Amino acid sequence: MHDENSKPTNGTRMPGSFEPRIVGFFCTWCTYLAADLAGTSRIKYAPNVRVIRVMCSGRVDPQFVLSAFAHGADGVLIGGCHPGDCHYQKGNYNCLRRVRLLKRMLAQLGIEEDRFRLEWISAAEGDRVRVVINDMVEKLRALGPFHCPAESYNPVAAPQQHELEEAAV
Amino acid sequence: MHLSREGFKEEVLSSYTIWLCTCCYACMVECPKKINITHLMYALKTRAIQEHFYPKHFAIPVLAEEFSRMIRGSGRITESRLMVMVLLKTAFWKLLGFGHLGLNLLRTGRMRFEREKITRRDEITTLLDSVEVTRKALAR
Amino acid sequence: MPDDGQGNGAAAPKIGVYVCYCGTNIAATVDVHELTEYAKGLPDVAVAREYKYLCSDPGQELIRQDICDHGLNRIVVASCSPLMHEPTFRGALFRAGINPFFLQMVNIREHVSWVHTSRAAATAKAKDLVRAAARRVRLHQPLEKRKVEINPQVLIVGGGITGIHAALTIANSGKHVYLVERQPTIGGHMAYFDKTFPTLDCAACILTPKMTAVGAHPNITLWTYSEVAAIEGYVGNYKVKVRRKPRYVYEDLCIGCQECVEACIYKEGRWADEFNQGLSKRKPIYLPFPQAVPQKVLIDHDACIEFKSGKCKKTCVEACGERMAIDFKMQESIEEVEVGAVILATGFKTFDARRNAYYGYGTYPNVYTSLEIERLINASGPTGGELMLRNGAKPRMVGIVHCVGSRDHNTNRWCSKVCCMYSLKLAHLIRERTGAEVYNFYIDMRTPGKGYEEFYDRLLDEGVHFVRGRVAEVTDWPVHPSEEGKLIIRAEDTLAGFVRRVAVDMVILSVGLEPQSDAHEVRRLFNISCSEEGWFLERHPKLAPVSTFTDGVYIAGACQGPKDIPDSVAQAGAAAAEALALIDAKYVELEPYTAHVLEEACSGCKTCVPVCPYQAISFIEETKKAQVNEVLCKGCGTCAATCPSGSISQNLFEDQEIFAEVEGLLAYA
Amino acid sequence: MKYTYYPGCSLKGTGRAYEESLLAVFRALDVELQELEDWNCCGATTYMSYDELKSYALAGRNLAMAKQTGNDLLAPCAACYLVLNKAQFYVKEYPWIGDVVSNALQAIHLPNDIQVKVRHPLDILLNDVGLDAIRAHVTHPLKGLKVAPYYGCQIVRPYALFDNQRNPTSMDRLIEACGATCVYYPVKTHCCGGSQKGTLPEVGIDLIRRLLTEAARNQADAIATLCPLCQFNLEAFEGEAGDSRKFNMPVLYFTQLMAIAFGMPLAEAGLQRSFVDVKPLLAEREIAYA
Repeated sequence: MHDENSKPTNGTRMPGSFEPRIVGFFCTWCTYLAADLAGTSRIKYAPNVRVIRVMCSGRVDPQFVLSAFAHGADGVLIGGCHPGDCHYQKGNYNCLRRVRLLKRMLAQLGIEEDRFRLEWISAAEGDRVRVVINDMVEKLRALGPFHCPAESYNPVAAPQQHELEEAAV
Repeated sequence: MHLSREGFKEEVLSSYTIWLCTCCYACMVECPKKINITHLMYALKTRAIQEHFYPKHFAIPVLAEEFSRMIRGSGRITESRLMVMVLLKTAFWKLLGFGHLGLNLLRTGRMRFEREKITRRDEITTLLDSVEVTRKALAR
Repeated sequence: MPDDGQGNGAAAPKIGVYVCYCGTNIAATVDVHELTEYAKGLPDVAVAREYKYLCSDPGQELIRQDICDHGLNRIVVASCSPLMHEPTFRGALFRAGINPFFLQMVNIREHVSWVHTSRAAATAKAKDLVRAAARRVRLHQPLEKRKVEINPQVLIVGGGITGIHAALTIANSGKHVYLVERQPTIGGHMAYFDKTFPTLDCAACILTPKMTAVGAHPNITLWTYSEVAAIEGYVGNYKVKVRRKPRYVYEDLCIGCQECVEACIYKEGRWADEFNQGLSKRKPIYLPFPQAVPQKVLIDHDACIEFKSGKCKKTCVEACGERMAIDFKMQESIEEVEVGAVILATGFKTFDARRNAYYGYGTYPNVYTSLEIERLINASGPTGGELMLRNGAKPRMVGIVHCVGSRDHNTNRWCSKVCCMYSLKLAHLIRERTGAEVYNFYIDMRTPGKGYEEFYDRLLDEGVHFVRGRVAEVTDWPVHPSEEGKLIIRAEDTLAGFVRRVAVDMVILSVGLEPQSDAHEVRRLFNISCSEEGWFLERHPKLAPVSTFTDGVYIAGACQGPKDIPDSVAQAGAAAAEALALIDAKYVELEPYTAHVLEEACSGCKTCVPVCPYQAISFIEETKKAQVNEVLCKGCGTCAATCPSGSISQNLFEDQEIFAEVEGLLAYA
Repeated sequence: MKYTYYPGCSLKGTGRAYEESLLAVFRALDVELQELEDWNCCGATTYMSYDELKSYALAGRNLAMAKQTGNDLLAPCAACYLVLNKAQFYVKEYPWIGDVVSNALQAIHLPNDIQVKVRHPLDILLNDVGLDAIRAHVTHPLKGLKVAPYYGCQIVRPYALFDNQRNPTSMDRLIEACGATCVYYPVKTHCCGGSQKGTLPEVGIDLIRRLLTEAARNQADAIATLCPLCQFNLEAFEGEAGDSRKFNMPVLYFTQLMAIAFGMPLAEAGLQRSFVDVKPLLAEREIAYA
């Protein structure tokens, strides 16, 4: 049995040789399909993103993002449909509003801007998946590993941030 | 294009087409497959000059050589001198045919004989030598 | 005891992990064996296996057997995209007697093996994904698909040959069709053509009977001069609003006698006749063309003097007499219908030849587009089928320029597929009717199709000239006295190896096919995808060519990509069959990804109510709680992410499930 | 408005009239030009076929020095304009070329930054000065003069973004602001043959003939150019290209046309340097000049 929670020491994750780990939240109608298209087109890109499929970028709760950082992600990428193209009419706008506030909050926590990104990638833009992911990996390589400000952060029990409530309004 | 892709080096370098190119870039703008034709022509001309793939007394390579010599020496070009030098080296008898033109230029004050020079000519030599050094370093 | 699968999912999880080789598709880049061995060590994993093709019958059977033998109650399949085979594997779970939603798929093909090159990195990524799935699947709850009845009527958008064929197919099976066409008549591009390649049968002879059949069919409601204004609902139950532009003539009263046209105060036509590509003139009141369906005239609002001054003598109304079909006060109207399925057959437009200025279209009067020539050689066209130049002379030399606007990074990159063949057809017809010398300038001759290459052979025998080379320019600058007054086509003859100047009387530009200019608006309206250029995107390029990612919406014909008539008709048939298969099933199963409110946690803040695009959330005054109407909910999950107290949960995308996936991805092994 | 001015070799030689008229017009429009100190050859067309890398280095020296002045760089010669732009593009696009150039610049103690904005006079006149300001300076409108606007090759393609690559119109607008009419001139971006009249005369003369014939066929009185080489080619070989007919058509820089319209003495705009005298034409069209 592996001990799947044992973290390596930060010493082994040196900048330069360091491979960032990125969690992606892709909407199933556009960006997830675009990633599938990149696959069927055999477009090659950096292997650093692990994708979680959601029905809509509007489903991405800011807590998911915080949880990813808390568990050691070096970056988080949300992919949704272009404005006006949402399969559910306006889920991506809801996502965008939340992301704007979340970005401000992350900045207050000292998390660099490049670590959290929202991209509109339509189902036809397989190559854009490559461009975005490669670009993000490059930027994160330059930034180096992410050190969580509060190791004990528990996303589920944590109180809601005031700003996040605003975001919902 | 096809010949160079398929590796027919001699056929390409000795072709007349590369010298017909005036580098007007029209091909690059119009090319339906976005091929940088003009840039390729430059590269082919360079190769042809380096490897001497051109007929004797052929004017274009001579022009290029003279051009570069003048730049190395003065940093600038004096067109009238350049033209005379090239003709002398390729077909001096044609010089006669240009008499009328020369007179016209002279009349309108557009013919100059004193060389255009820059002040810090040593910088140009250093600059050009440095390119040679880096090129060799890159080749290795 | 294993969970019986249909229970509440509370039994201790016992996970089976299955890793697919997909032949070499996955195995070439991901170390499948290592991955499987790794999976064996993950918590709660009872069985982990690797297999060549899991989606095959024996592959599915392997999973089913394991579920029965080992009492597995959660399954992870690491193979291709869930959008491809999730239904397949859910079926395997169902057959084994456990709830099909106890499955989580891991996409190690499209997202891993096909996009990465390093075997080590790809295998490491696959491990992370499998670990996350194994964590997540433990939390899966049993779910039921919802069954919804299907409305058996079908909406078809676009009345070209594709829409016509689809409409007749469905109507003949006894189902009702609403056919909506933007132009005042159906027929589309095919109605312009004289002959069709390669058999040279007359386009009108094969098209007009079908048009008439549409007009007369009891199961078809035909709305021309109309557009879909709005559509809402979901597969099986769409509500559609159709905007009907005013014809100023009542379709039910007009008998198509055209006496009004005759009587119009304009004795001669003065406005460009759309049907003849502007090569002839029509009056403000007109019938689009003699075989138009419906055979009803209409009034051009922008041309008719009555709309400008209100002082027209209205001789048309007089001529109509007691039929009283003409009404200048007619207003736009909206029709509302309910349908179960939609077929989009909105077709294409031709490339605007003005964009390639070097071919001189719009500058030199004797440069024509292929569509204009179709009209000029058509017996019902402006010249009665006589091919003539603008000054009335007969051309003796004709040049046809292929690939205009196609296969060019500066305009459209694609091959328009039909131009080679229609150019050959035009060359044949021109040669046959005028005896002119015809030059075809082509890049490559593309004639894949039944009888197409044979047709090309036939033209070679007929003495038509073929020059292989992309035309550089069309000019009127003579270099040689023999070129005076002619158009000069300049092209490198790549077979001869030199540049040729061919002086001709008439130049025909074989313009390519483009998506309709409003393709993107139409796509948004119907919630489907399209390529960057505007071609509608099929669900799968090989296996679902007429389906879209929106269930119940199908595409057919040239709106999906350049296509000739046989291909368009074949797709029309396919789309009709798909639509019939859907509505004949009587009901449809909907994914159960809906949201629901956990009442005890809801604080009644109403934050969720406005974010729902479907008005599926309402606030119940008595309980002071929100409530989700699961029939209206489409399962985007935005409300779940919005709820400040975390009291809305979305099936299969619950907070805990996603948190588990995040943690699983990032847990170091 | 202030720009660093890079004349290039031609404007000091056969293209002197271009420099003279350009400086005069810009002075009248209150645009300050400061000549780049100790500039060298840009490394243009001919040199580029001799050695591309060295050509980028030569351009690099000019660009690096211009960057230090803090102003945009004005390059009136089409070839210079293109090569300077091209060098910037290649240094950005191909890091290894960037290395070669930066090493070379280091050897002569210049900073490595060569990304200065390279501008053409047309671009500045239209976008910075504006047609209204130009119209305000026109005292002697060129009414009735029919001009063929000839752009040639290297100005609008492939790097310039200030005008349409296939059908540029910026000079047309400028000429019309001076009161003249532009004739339909479909060969406006065709090539004049460049140095081919010298090296492959029979090829060069064909291209020149086409340009002159088209201008004559469309009833132009004069041709307006913006490149010293084009101007020279068209003007110097009118006789040879003419065969039986004689063109006798003035070939003027657009800045010269502006100078006439601004009411400047002809000599100030280098008009005495033309082979074909423009005065009889102006007289025929009843256009007043200073």
